[in-house]
Amino acid sequence: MKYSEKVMEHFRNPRNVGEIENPDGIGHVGNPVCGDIMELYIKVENNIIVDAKFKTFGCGAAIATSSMVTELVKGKSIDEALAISNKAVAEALGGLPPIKMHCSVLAEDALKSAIDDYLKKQG
Amino acid sequence: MKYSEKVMEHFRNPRNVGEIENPDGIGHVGNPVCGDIMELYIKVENNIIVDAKFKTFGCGAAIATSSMVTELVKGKSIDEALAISNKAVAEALGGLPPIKMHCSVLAEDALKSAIDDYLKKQG
Amino acid sequence: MRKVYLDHNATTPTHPEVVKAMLPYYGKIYGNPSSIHQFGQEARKAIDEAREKVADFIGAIQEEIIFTSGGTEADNFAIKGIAYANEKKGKHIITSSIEHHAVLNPCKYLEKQGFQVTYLPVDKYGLVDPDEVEKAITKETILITIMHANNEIGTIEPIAEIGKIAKEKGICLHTDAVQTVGKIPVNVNKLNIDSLSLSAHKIYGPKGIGGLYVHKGIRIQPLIEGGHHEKNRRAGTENVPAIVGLGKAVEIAKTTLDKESIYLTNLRDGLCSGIGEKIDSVYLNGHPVKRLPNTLNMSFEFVEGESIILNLDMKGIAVSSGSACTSGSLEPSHVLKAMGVEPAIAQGSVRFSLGKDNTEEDIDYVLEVLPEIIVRLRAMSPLYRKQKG
Amino acid sequence: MRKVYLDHNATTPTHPEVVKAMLPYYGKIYGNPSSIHQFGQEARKAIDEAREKVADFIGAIQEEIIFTSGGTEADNFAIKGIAYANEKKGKHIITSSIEHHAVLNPCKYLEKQGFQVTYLPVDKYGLVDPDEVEKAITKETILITIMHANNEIGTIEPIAEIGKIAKEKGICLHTDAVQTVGKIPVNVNKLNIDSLSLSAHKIYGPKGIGGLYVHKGIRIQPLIEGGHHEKNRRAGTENVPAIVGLGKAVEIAKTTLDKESIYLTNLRDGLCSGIGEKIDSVYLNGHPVKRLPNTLNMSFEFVEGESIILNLDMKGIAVSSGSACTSGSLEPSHVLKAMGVEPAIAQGSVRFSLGKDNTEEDIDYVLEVLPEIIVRLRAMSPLYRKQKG
Ligand SMILES: Cc1ncc(COP(=O)(O)O)c(C=O)c1O
Ligand SMILES: Cc1ncc(COP(=O)(O)O)c(C=O)c1O
Ligand code: FES
Ligand code: FES
Repeated sequence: MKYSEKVMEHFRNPRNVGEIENPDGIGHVGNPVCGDIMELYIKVENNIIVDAKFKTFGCGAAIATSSMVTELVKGKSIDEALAISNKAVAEALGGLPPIKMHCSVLAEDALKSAIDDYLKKQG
Repeated sequence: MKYSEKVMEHFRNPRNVGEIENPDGIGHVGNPVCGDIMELYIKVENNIIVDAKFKTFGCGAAIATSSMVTELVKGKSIDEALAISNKAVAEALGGLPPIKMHCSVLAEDALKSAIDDYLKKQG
Repeated sequence: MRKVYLDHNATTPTHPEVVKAMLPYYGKIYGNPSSIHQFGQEARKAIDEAREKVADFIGAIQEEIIFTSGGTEADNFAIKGIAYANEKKGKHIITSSIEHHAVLNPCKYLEKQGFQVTYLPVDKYGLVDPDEVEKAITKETILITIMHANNEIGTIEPIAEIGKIAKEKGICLHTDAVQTVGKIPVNVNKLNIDSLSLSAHKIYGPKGIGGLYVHKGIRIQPLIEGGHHEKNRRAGTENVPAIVGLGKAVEIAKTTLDKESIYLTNLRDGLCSGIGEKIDSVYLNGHPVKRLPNTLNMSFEFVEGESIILNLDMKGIAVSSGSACTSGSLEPSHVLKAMGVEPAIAQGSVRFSLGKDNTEEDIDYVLEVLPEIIVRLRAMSPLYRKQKG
Repeated sequence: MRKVYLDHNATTPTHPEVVKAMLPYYGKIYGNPSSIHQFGQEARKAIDEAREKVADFIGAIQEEIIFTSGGTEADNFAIKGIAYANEKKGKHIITSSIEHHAVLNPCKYLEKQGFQVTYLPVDKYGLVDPDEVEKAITKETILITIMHANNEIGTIEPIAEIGKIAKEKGICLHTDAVQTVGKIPVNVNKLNIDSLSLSAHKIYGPKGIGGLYVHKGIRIQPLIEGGHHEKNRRAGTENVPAIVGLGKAVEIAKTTLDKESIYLTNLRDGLCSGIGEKIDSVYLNGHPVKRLPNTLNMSFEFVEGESIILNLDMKGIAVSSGSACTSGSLEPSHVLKAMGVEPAIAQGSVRFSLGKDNTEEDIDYVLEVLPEIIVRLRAMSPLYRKQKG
């Protein structure tokens, strides 16, 4: 098990850590096996995600994928954001060790969950 | 498995190698497991073993015990010779590795067989 | 950057004197100990001497020591070997829920083969209760296997007491002493045990060599068969240099053990109290006193272990979460779980395992960088905010 | 006294470059490869590189190589592991009667567990007939295990042909290549095999390390269980220095194999014809051509092997009778017996196994002292006299 340089870079300097006050959507997910937890906040304007922040209690990959998914999502439309898969996140990080692929699933889930929350609030 | 110094000494310089012409008794024995073969010749005068020689096809211990048993037996009466056990031969050699104890049995058997032969010839 | 290795329960550097003792057996005295010629007999002599040292160190006799490729093989050999050799007497095994996987997995394997295994619980310190052992014994019980000290938390089990019970009932007791032989005094007679696993690389010996003590008369079936090595109990050309290295490692441990254990206890307790002073919401995992002198397992609430380890690693500090061998697994430590530690807190556990070359300065350095790391990670943690909120 | 080591099939001195490659992994890069910190990752890198070298050397891919504690463990692992993992398909195994005990004993063990084992005969050269293999196959056959070259006589078996048959029938083929990998070209694809054992100490690598090649997709049950090492196929902290040593040994073998095999063939054939010229009633055991370049097994009629060996040893010459591992046994070689060699002649067999450091002078020295020894022992032999008489 060895993390790529990119993963370690995002782990060392995670982007978009924190919370958004009055977010338009919040995703809160956890992995029952490893017990890790991720929270993702989005700000949406005209169907475009203008800001994203996260808080994560988890492994190195969980932190790096949180960081990466917030980066990827910023500036994207809701539809574009929904198309972001865990694989895309992992690839953007230069890959993940096989045993850590599920951490990227957590990031995808957190994003989907935040968008769901946004869409629900939109009614 | 390591031979004692005494075993090696007798192996290096076996005593009484050879045959006796017109022996009073010949013992010929073999071990069916290892396939080793021993021949022991004795010359008897007035119930005393005055000479003993051997020929052996066998392992280091077989050669050393052959050598030792011929040494032990010389000058002994038939009864005394019959009392020489394989243990005595092994002890006289400073012991044998456990797996090689049967080689001393071969020597004892060769001696017994030679005496038998002598006694039989005596009628 | 400063390098501080605090993962000695995972493995240790090989002692320079051990390496020195091993070297002649690579290029000079290289014979096969089974060969009857001089080259072989010199090698045979070397392993006999090492066997004597190991036997002497744990109060056993030479014939009771079987060299193996390490602690894992010794555990597998003991458990499967004793179980199969005695299965006609019964098919029940007693173990604990905090064993190393080198014990747990063979037990699980035997379950599939029709054996019954009782996994005893532990208390919040990780201690097995000898009374529970006694209660678990049935007429079918043929083997009890309880580790001497746990690798993750360092808790030392009451093996001598369990041994007394096993003896009374005439049941075989195996103990995985991979974490104790060389660290605390171990005497097979005082412990009342029939079988014991040890490993060289945890005590400044080489990797890839260990041993199984099997009390005279105990029946055990070989795991690895072939030539007549190790009195027909473990086949394969003997790993002469490594066996010599193991011999040297216990020889050194014999003279340094007492002093080292005081030194490490002090150093470790300094680390523990330093952490307690500088960081809030931390918990000690394991028994406060009945514990290996070198081991400190702490949980840092609201943060996850791997991210602490990676951050410490970026500062040159090597620690682990749980055991090295479980790093391929995602689930939190089965040991902390068995102790009833809350999952979220178990996830924040870090094991510091000290060694003879660690210094006060090493500890100061850890105490300097660790608090910042915890602060930074807590700031990132959704659990921490909720706490404050 | 001159020392001449001619027992390289028993074991070899570790190459100085191998030792040099290993040394850093004792005191400097000592981490546990399972640890996620730098200390661990450096060690991980080293074993990955070694794995790549071993894989490349035999035409396999990295994931197909599992490190073990030696050839014996690899054989046990392969045979028991493949048998158990596939027992639902059938319980019949085919092997030969001249295998190493590391293969024969696991086969005998499996017989006790309800498996059926066919021990194929060999011809007078020690060759297994591929047609016999084909004939022995039943619907129940799940594993064929035939050694690549025999350790006592050096005969090289027609594995590629047997492999073709096994492939057609969809049966797993294991080969014990402990005596061939590093001595003659070995390519797992050309040999059509599914599994192969190798060992470092036969080819100037360290003792206590070997490997099992298992073709992708072949099901195998672990022999040693515990942590997640070797992709869950072989537990135990990896023996990093020895693995690095094995990697280096095959790296060296890759460049020297061709030349060395010509060199050794010449040297050996010189020894063979020298013996033939100077001593009467001698016989070559093994195939005249299909034979390891370094191996010469000869029988000296009327005399017994051990006494020849001891006499040679007193002159500083190390050879063996049969294999080193059978030195604890009294019975004459099962290999020569299977070849139909007369018992008395089998008993007079001596194996000379040459190595890279042997010289013409070594051979001359053997040819100088050996005839006298044979004369002396024959004079002592009751069989010789009868011959003459
Ligand atoms: C308690 C315990 N048992 C067994 C083992 C396995 O020992 P080895 O790494 O020598 O196979 C270890 C360490 O890995 C251990 O800590
Ligand atoms: C053909 C063969 N198989 C297996 C082995 C066993 O290998 P190891 O000594 O590495 O256990 C040997 C040598 O001892 C051998 O010659
Ligand atoms: S291990 Fe759980 S998210 Fe990475
Ligand atoms: S081995 Fe047969 S007599 Fe010694």
